[in-house]
Amino acid sequence: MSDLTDKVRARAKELLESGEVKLVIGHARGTTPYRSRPHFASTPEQTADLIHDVTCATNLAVYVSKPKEKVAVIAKGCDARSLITIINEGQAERGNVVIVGVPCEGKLDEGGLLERLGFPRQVKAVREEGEEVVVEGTEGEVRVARDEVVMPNCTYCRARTPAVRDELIGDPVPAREEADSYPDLAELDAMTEAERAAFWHEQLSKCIRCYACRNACPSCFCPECFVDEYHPQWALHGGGQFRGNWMWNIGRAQHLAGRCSACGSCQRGCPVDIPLMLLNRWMERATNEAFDHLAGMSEEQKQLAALFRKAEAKVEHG
Amino acid sequence: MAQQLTAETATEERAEVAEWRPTLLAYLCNWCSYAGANLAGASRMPYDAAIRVIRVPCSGRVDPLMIYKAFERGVDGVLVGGCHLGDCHYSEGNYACQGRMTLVKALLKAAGIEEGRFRLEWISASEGSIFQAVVNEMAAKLRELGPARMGDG
Amino acid sequence: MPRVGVFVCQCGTNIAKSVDCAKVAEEAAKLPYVAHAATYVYMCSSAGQQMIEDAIREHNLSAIVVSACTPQMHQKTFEGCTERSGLNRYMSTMANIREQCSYVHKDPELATQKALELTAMAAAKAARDEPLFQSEAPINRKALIVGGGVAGIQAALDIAEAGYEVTVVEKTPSIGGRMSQFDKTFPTLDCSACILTPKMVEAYQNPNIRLLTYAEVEQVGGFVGNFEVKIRKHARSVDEEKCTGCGSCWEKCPQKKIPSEYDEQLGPRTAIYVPFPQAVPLVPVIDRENCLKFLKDRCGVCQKVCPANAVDYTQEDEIIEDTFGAIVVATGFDVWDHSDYGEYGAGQIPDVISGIQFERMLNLSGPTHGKVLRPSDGKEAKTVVFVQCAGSRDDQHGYPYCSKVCCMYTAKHAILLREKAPDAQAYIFYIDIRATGKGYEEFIRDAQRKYGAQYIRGRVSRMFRQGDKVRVFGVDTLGGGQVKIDADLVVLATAIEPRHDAKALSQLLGIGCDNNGFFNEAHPKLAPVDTMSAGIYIAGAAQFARDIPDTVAMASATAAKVVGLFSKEKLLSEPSVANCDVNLCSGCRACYVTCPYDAIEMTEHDDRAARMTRMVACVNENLCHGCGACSGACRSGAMTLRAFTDNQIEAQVEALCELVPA
Amino acid sequence: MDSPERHTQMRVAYYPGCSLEGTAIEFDQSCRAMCEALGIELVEVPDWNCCGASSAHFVNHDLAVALGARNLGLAQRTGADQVTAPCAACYARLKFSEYKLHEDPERLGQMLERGGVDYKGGLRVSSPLELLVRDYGLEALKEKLVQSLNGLKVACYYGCLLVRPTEMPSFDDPENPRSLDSLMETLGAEPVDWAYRVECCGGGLALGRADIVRKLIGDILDNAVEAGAECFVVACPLCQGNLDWRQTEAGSQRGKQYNLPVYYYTQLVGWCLGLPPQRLGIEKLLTPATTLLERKVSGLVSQVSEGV
Amino acid sequence: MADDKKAEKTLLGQVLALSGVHVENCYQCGKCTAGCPVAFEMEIPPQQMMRMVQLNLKDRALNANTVWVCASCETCSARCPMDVKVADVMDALRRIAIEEGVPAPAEARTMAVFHREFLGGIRRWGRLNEHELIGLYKLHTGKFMDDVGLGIRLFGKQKIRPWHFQKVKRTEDMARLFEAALSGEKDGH
Repeated sequence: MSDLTDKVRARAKELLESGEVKLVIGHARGTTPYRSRPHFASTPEQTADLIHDVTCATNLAVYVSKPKEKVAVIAKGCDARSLITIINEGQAERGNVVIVGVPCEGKLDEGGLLERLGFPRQVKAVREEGEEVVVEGTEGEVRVARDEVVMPNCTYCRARTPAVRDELIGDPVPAREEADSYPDLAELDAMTEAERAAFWHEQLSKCIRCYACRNACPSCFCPECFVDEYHPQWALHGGGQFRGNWMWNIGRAQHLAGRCSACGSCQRGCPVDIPLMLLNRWMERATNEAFDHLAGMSEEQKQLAALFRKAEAKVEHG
Repeated sequence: MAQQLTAETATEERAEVAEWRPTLLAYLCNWCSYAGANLAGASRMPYDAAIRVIRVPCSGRVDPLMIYKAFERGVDGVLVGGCHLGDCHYSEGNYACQGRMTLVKALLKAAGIEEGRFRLEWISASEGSIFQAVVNEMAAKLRELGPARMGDG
Repeated sequence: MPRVGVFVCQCGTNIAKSVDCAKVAEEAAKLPYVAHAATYVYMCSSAGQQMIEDAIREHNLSAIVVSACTPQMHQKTFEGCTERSGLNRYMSTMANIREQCSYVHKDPELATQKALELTAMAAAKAARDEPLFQSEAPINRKALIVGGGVAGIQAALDIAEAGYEVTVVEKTPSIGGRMSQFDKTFPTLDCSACILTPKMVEAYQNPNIRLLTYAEVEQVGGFVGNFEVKIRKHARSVDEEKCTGCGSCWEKCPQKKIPSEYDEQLGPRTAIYVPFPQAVPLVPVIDRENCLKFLKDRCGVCQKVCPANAVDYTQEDEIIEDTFGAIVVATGFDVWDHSDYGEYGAGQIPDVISGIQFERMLNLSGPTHGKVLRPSDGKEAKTVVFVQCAGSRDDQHGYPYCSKVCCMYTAKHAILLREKAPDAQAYIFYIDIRATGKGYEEFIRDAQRKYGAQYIRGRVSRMFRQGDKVRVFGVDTLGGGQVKIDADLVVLATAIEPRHDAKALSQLLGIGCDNNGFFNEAHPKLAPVDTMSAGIYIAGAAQFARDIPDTVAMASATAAKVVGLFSKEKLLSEPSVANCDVNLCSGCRACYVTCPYDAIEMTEHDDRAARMTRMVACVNENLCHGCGACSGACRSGAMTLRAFTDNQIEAQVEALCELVPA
Repeated sequence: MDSPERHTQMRVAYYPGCSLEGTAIEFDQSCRAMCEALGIELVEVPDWNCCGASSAHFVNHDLAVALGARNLGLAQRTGADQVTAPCAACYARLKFSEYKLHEDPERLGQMLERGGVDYKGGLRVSSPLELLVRDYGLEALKEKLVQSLNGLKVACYYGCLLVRPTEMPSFDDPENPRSLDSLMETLGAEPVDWAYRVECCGGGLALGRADIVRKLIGDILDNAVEAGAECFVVACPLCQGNLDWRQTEAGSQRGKQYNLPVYYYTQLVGWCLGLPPQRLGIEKLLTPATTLLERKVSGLVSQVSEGV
Repeated sequence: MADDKKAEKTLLGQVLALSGVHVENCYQCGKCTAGCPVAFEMEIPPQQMMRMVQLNLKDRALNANTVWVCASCETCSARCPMDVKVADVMDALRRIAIEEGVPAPAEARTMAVFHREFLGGIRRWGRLNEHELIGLYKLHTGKFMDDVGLGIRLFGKQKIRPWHFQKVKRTEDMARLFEAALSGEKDGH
């Protein structure tokens, strides 16, 4: 067991025992050694199943919905960004959420790992050692540089230590310098407009409208999504039609502008591998440039729409 | 002579009919841009017939989905018109619009929709000639760009 | 299922000349939900309206579309048709096929196709129309008047006369405004003070009128019937209750050389002062920027000599908060500053003065006691050149407009000059004479015939100091030659311009300014004293250059508007307001942070389905102005704007695209 | 204030123009001498041609642009970022070319290409007066002066072309210019307050309509004399020529004898910098000009440099 | 457009095409005339010239000495309240007069000769040789005795130096430049 897991368990236990919180939301080991699942501990005993390691990719903020009583969330940087965003948007009261920050140097991209190793069923354990991820298999150990097997969004993370937190377990890690230069968008930037249009035509044509992206996203909490409405019918319902898919994904990117924490859950959840983070990161860059706004990076943060106001407007158009 | 001129102009316009004609959808605020369009009309300032106007009370009413929807349905260009900053009938609806449209512009760019297909313009009730110029410029640009594609055309 | 009627107006030939109206009606009849379509030569005529009403009954229509002119012209007319036919008034939509179609597209084919598409879009919207209802709000029957010049005074008197309370906020220490600066008025040559002062006193004594002088409006919130206003009453340093206006203080004040604003810098005033002897209220103020007590903590003479013990150096600004039902804006005008007009001496020649300065000079109680003297050396001026259109009708250095009053006051000046100095000669350079009021043309002729004013048609090109004279280079375009006059005094008929702070006030009040900076009226012809904001009216030169009779007439017009408003029992609000569907609301507050009117509150909603209480947005319909910024910000589709719903707008896009080959 | 070191590095393309090779040779001499003394390096535009004043624009605006643009192109090749033209007419014409090219680059660019002119725009056109007042700075100049004009009453005559046409950006106010006055004050002179500072002297009419010129300069001379001026200072060879050469004629027409020397400002600056009068061409002025200057400085040496 | 072509034939249209100035903006205030230093010599003062252009009275406008007397001092343009560039209009009118062969009025001929010889000199040499200009001017106007005294004084001061003849290195460049400019403007409109 890793050091961090021990600390998380100990702190969770403390929080529940003291009665400070009624629930701790964290991770537990999943069905295989390279997977984790969310874990909800409401008794001190249940904290024994908590883990925290390189496999804990899920954004736990998605499980926080208008809690009536105090909950603690074992929060990575992106989880914390999402928590602050939804608190700002009335989905939880700040006083009801204890952000137990954990540092994060990137979480495992299972798909990428499996593809790379080629022996999925034989994995016995996965652990971090320094800058490497060590995979123990039946046929011995494989060591890979962490950056090669973590989710792409982790390689440009600006919140490896939660910016807003009530406490921190473990030592802070500095943000990636790459975050502000958006290396992930370089390819899209280099394309002509026609190439970009063709690129998205190819990508979005794959969408089967399973809404796994929406389900994984902490910022998607509308009682009814615009895409499901009939009057008006903003987008054609059902998959298979490019236009409806386009409307859905573009509409979603619009709605996430200034609200996305770059956790990558949507892309990770996508069964047909649409690079959804490209749209979200593109919009993050736009809001950062135009409004100096990055979702969930500070406690005092206002909603993006509040920054459109006359009193806040920096540059006057026309 | 006036009639002669009319006939000539009409022939010129007709010549365009045979060609592909862009559709330009405009969301105009009731107090400034829509009134500016009315002034252009009342002053008989001819402009490109590609434009179709949907009147909204304020440019702040424009939901980005209304723009994406138009492109999704095959409209070739979208114009959003509001009052000049500081002159909004509702004090600052146009600021809300400006902020939102900043995002729309960024996202349309990401999606590969050419810059000339979307414009946000502040046109006052007295700027009929500016309305005329904007419509003509934009329609000309759309003719140059051809039909809008979202990668499938 | 909705049954929409489509009525295509030919507008005589205005529409029909390029739009095939019969074809539009014929095609429109095939559109979804359209149950009936017809065309007629004038839909707005009583026969046309009757036709619509009959059709509504005959075809059992649920909503109508009138394809005609702009809704800004006739929306209300056709709402009358639906209402009279027993439908909800707002089940009426207009498609603008005149201003935005037939007037601008001459090709019949293109125009007809566009007219059909616009009609189809309107029909799609109309099919989704829902009955709308106005809500009621109480009226606070007190009026606020900003500006205490003749316009403000007249409006105040008229409103007070009708029995309502009025508060007048005046920036300077006294009411009276520009008119109090004038010596005489044209064309009757009445003494300005003699006709204004009684009105000032009347306003002062009227129990319904509260005068707040030396005060400014600082904040305006709320809406018609309920404007919440914050007024800053500057510290006067003199107790208004105690002061008797005896004058001991200003007579003894040692600071005697401060240029008087009232005398347009031509004469001095003291640091504790009343702007002019007939000031109302006759209570001095201390100009703290020039008072030795405040500058150096010395002197204190005024306090020592005051028999009423009214001088109070510790007085502070007072903030007055009150609620008003209506606001009249009567802030008047400024005079164009000729100091950046290089060819007229750039303000550096002392003997080149503005018309309003000359006005002060003519006044017996003015800085020269009614004598026309050269500011440079105090000698009497014999040759006086008047230059009209200084800053007016000048795209390059001034304003494009004609300032309207200069022809008349220049003639008045020429007449008064002769009366003061019978051997003086007036030369008036003019471009055109605009004398379009009662007795005005005759007045100009008097100036020429009886008072010997020499009118020279032409503009002055340049003037400069030449010895102790001002050399003026002009032209006589009628006589055909250049004219050179060595003048003792040059009087520029400087343009009337908006108050320098008009823009700021317009933003405070939420009313716009025109290109020149004057306040915008709601309609240049039909609503000249209304503004785009309900319950706010404009009077006098704040709207555009006006002479006194026009100003007074406008002031009374605003009073009639205010009294009309106050005579209503309740205020009916705009029916097109925002509305939140709580079932769809996520409580994210995007609307709440967007609303410019703070009309959205977050309230608890008992969500039975989810078995919980959650916060949702709720619109205060009295505060909502119907801009729809909230619904533009709403992601979940909960917030929408009545008459401009997402559903209606999306349907219009759909309808358009159905008809356009993609 | 800029440091003097920076001024020593100033390098400017220099466009003398035809007059300065001919009847205004002393303007050329004094300007070069002045700049040398101030450490401003002038690089003469190689193979320059006539700017076209005062005829080209009279009959064809494109020709006026082309003549100017050829010079600007050649000036740009010297590597300098600005070109300075002492003659006010040349200055106005070169500025006009640059301005028009900026306004209508496409059509005029094509025209220039056909005409074999290679100029893409972007060069700053200045007058040495502008160079002195704005770039070099009067404070810096003051430090270099060795003698003062000691209250010489001078009428600063700007004429037309230094400040007009007004649609082009100007370094001075078109109706009430101050630059020459400030410069003269710096030199210790007393500029008189007079009216005709921007009135026209007749300029290009000198040869064709001397009768008009005599009338115009008569008015100018009268006004200056009335204001108490002892001399003129000018920035334009046309103004200088008209005022200086036709002074006697204008005087005899009015039964007067004026006797007001008409200096180029470069000559007066040069004088105060202590340059020998021959290098400044002061003896080339028709109205005797040396005596007045000598009288003004006699017995008074370098007060300015020791002062401030 | 059709109406453009019609407009171009009018004097107003010609002036607009050549100068870009909208003379119809003139409302006859006369400020140009008031400040014109040479108006006293003009048969038709500047503001009336603007009126002639508005009314398309070409003969009257071009047969007056006005355009030849204009000193191009730009005072009128600088001060016009309506941004009518009067001096540019004068330039345009002069050009129309030359192109359409309207002879300059007798007493204005000297100025016409002056401009012709001035430009001729530049075209030949690229630079102006004042002594050549003076010589040719006198030859063509017959005014041999004018300013002889002045000439001698200037010679004495070595301001006129007949031995100093200036020209650009490649005079053929100038011909090409003239050619392009004079044909270019026509193409442009």
